[in-house]
Amino acid sequence: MKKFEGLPREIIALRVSREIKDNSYVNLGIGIPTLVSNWLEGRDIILQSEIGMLKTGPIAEGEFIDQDLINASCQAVTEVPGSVYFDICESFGMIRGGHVDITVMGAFQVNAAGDFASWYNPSRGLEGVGNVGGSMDLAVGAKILLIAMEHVTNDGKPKIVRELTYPATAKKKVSKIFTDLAVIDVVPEGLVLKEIYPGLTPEDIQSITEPVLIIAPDIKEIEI
Amino acid sequence: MKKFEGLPREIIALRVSREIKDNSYVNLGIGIPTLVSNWLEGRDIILQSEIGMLKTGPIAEGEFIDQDLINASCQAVTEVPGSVYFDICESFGMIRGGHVDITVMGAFQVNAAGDFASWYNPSRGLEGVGNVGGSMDLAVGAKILLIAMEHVTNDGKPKIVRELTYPATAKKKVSKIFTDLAVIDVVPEGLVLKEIYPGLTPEDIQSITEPVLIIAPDIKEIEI
Amino acid sequence: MNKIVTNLEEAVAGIEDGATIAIGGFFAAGVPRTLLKAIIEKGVTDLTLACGSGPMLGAVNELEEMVKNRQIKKVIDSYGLFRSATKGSKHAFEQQIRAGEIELEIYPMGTLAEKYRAGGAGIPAFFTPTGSGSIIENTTLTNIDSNRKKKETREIDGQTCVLEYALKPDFAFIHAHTSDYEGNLRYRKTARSFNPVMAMAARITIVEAENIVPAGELDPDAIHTPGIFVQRVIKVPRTSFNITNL
Amino acid sequence: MNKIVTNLEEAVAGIEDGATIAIGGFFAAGVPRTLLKAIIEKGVTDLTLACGSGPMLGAVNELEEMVKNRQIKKVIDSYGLFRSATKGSKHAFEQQIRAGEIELEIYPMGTLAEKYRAGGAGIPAFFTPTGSGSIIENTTLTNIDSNRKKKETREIDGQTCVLEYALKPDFAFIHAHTSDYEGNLRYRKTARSFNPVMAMAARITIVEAENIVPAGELDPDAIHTPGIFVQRVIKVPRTSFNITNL
Repeated sequence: MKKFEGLPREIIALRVSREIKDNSYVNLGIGIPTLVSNWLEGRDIILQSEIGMLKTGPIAEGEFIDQDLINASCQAVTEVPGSVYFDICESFGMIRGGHVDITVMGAFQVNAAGDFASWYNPSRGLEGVGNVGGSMDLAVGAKILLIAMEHVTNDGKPKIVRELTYPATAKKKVSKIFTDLAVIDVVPEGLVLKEIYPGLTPEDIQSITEPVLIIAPDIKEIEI
Repeated sequence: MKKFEGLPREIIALRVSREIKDNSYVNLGIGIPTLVSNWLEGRDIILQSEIGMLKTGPIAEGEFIDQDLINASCQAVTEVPGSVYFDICESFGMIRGGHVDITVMGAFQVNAAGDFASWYNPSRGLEGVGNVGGSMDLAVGAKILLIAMEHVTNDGKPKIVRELTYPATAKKKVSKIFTDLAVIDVVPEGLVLKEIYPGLTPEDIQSITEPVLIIAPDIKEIEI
Repeated sequence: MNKIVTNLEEAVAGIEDGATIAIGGFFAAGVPRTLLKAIIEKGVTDLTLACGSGPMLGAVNELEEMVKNRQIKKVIDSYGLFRSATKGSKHAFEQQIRAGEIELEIYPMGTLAEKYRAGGAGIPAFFTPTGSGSIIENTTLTNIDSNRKKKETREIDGQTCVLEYALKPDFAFIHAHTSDYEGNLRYRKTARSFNPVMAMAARITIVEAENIVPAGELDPDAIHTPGIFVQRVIKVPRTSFNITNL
Repeated sequence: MNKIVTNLEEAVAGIEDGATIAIGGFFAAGVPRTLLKAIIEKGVTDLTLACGSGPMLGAVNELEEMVKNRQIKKVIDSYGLFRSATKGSKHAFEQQIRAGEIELEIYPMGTLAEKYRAGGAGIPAFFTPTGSGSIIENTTLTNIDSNRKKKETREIDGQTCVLEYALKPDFAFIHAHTSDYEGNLRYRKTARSFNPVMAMAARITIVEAENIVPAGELDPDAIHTPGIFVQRVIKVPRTSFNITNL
């Protein structure tokens, strides 16, 4: 398979940030999703962290590190005016109860039905006894679930697949996929290719994507 | 049936207060149980009120009345050092979760199995659609459930009965019954008459009690 | 994220005939009286008032107004009737219930609290031991016979448990002591009760707050309802009332 | 009602081989490290550590000590393994898991939080949609094959839900910022996480608090864990640690 150069991770995150409307409560997963926060400064968007915090501020450094203030990835973060702390049950009440407007997660694999796999890499062994963390709660409770990931694996294999070969996080939940090469809507009819990396053709994207893509009539270059 | 003079309600409450050990968390129901609080001053006992308060202080009067501070019977009460407020879910978590050490409730009827009826008087009609309030939660979660009531109804009928004719609040939950005339233990073998009002005989108590009473070998006068 | 609205019409906008509205508070404490007045003014009907422990007995003037206007189709509560049977039987509210013109559906208080929490927290159903051995384990308790449904029970660890389902009102009316601009709420003393759990359960949560402050004014470690559960906030005066109406 | 104990032996008295101990905190924040040291000192074995989100990865020195002493029979967690597979595979903890010498039982984080809450609040079981469509809906996730049990599922409102049961540990180790003499607790910032729900769930809740104050010093409207859930409190120094061990 051909290997294409695409957006760096930070720019995938920028594209995702454009998808988030002001006045939204947003949960950002580990990986590329975490980088989205860099593009939200000045926006009227409140980040929820499953450890038990609303309005998580930027990463803390140096003397501003407080050992009682971390995010769900165990990074030191900061407080801003309007931040709120709460316990884990309240936090997952928000998440599972559908109170978070937009959830952004990474994935190993996504299929055309909107199923995705994100929590367990079979190469680790242990028969699926892995770090589920909050991923399944976030997925099941998501009103809008955006996936941000590389389009293919490190060795060039499609991550947008016909059938998941990694264990699923949840089924029929993904709304939209943002990769380094494309933006794809997940709709009842399948996957709609909406935006592509400048210089690539729909055929290029199809060549590294297992399910047959529906080409949007208004397909355009990824807007940065 | 013969009508006996017995303890006034305040003194039933005093006798109940003797049953409560220091270092206990206690919930007091409406009626005679509420009067128990008058006898707990200076004791190391913390009252839980299902509205969402621990360490409920005495009834408030005059200028000390605060419209944001009532107990579960809608009486103005006071705060003391160490009082805590919480929401209704936490409150019933305590109650149903078995965290309250002693629960004192009134009753219309109790039987020898420890079943009791307290929440609905059939004379009100409405086919049992009545004020359950927190009674069933308090009963089911009680570690030790004490019943404080008159021994007979206003018209002299037994309230300690063979079969409940009022709808049950809960079954097999009552530990001990305190009346104006007697103190009775509820044990697997039945009802054990432990204490009687001065001047009365076990036969007197039996004459106004439907189930056959077991007479405690160490039966004595009610200790005030 | 400013959630403050400046007039009562805006606060209760979008509430239509047939809506289910959760009413915060416990008897006289923490009841959203101003929002109740707004809904009386608005005049919508066929309402289901999802209560917890008799807030309408505390807000008895508003109850009487709504009963007179025939705005109420149904009340869900644990303690919906006046304590005194004599007082109750003379009252228009109980008379409409006895006539089957208002449905009254009763749950144990802790079960009702848990139903709202389940609704807010995305738990579709739960088993509770409360009510085992009582009529509650057999049927929904309502004065409208045709709405009595059989309950499912199951023995868990030797205890009979009743299966109960989540309750998700369309709206919640909440009384708070203080809100910031972003809808983070503090309640005062026992006026808290059902307010936080109803704020969590409803699709649209409308708050009347005695005080409004900028974001950052409240201690972030001492907020009772995080703003994510709140859609609209209106400032109301602190008004005094009689706490014993039961 | 004074719940303060003055030495660590007294704090962990009565914990025997085979006990299940809930460990508060989330990765590095809010972990009861001093109580963990006390249990290492005590030397009891066959312990089940009921965690929420990797507190032992945060308290990695204590984890290593317990693994070396072979005190751990089982860990319940949502995120029990080091994030890095490479780091994990070299670590004695994961090696004991791979050898079947330590059982690791995994739940989604929200389900685990809810299991503790159910244990504390007297809810024997609940249905949750979390994990539907995943392996979780079929089986308990554990490395000890013979302990994999089939899960019960049910369709509620068009959603497949998994039946989960309450979790009630024998003991809970809790890290609080401040306790009063009667065990009313305040936590600080994100060090709260699993601490309140575990305090509620355990039969005996043991708290290490950085500060101890007389009853009445804490704002009664701003207490996170009411003292009714707490049996013992010990004062510990605030010690600094590295927050990134994953």
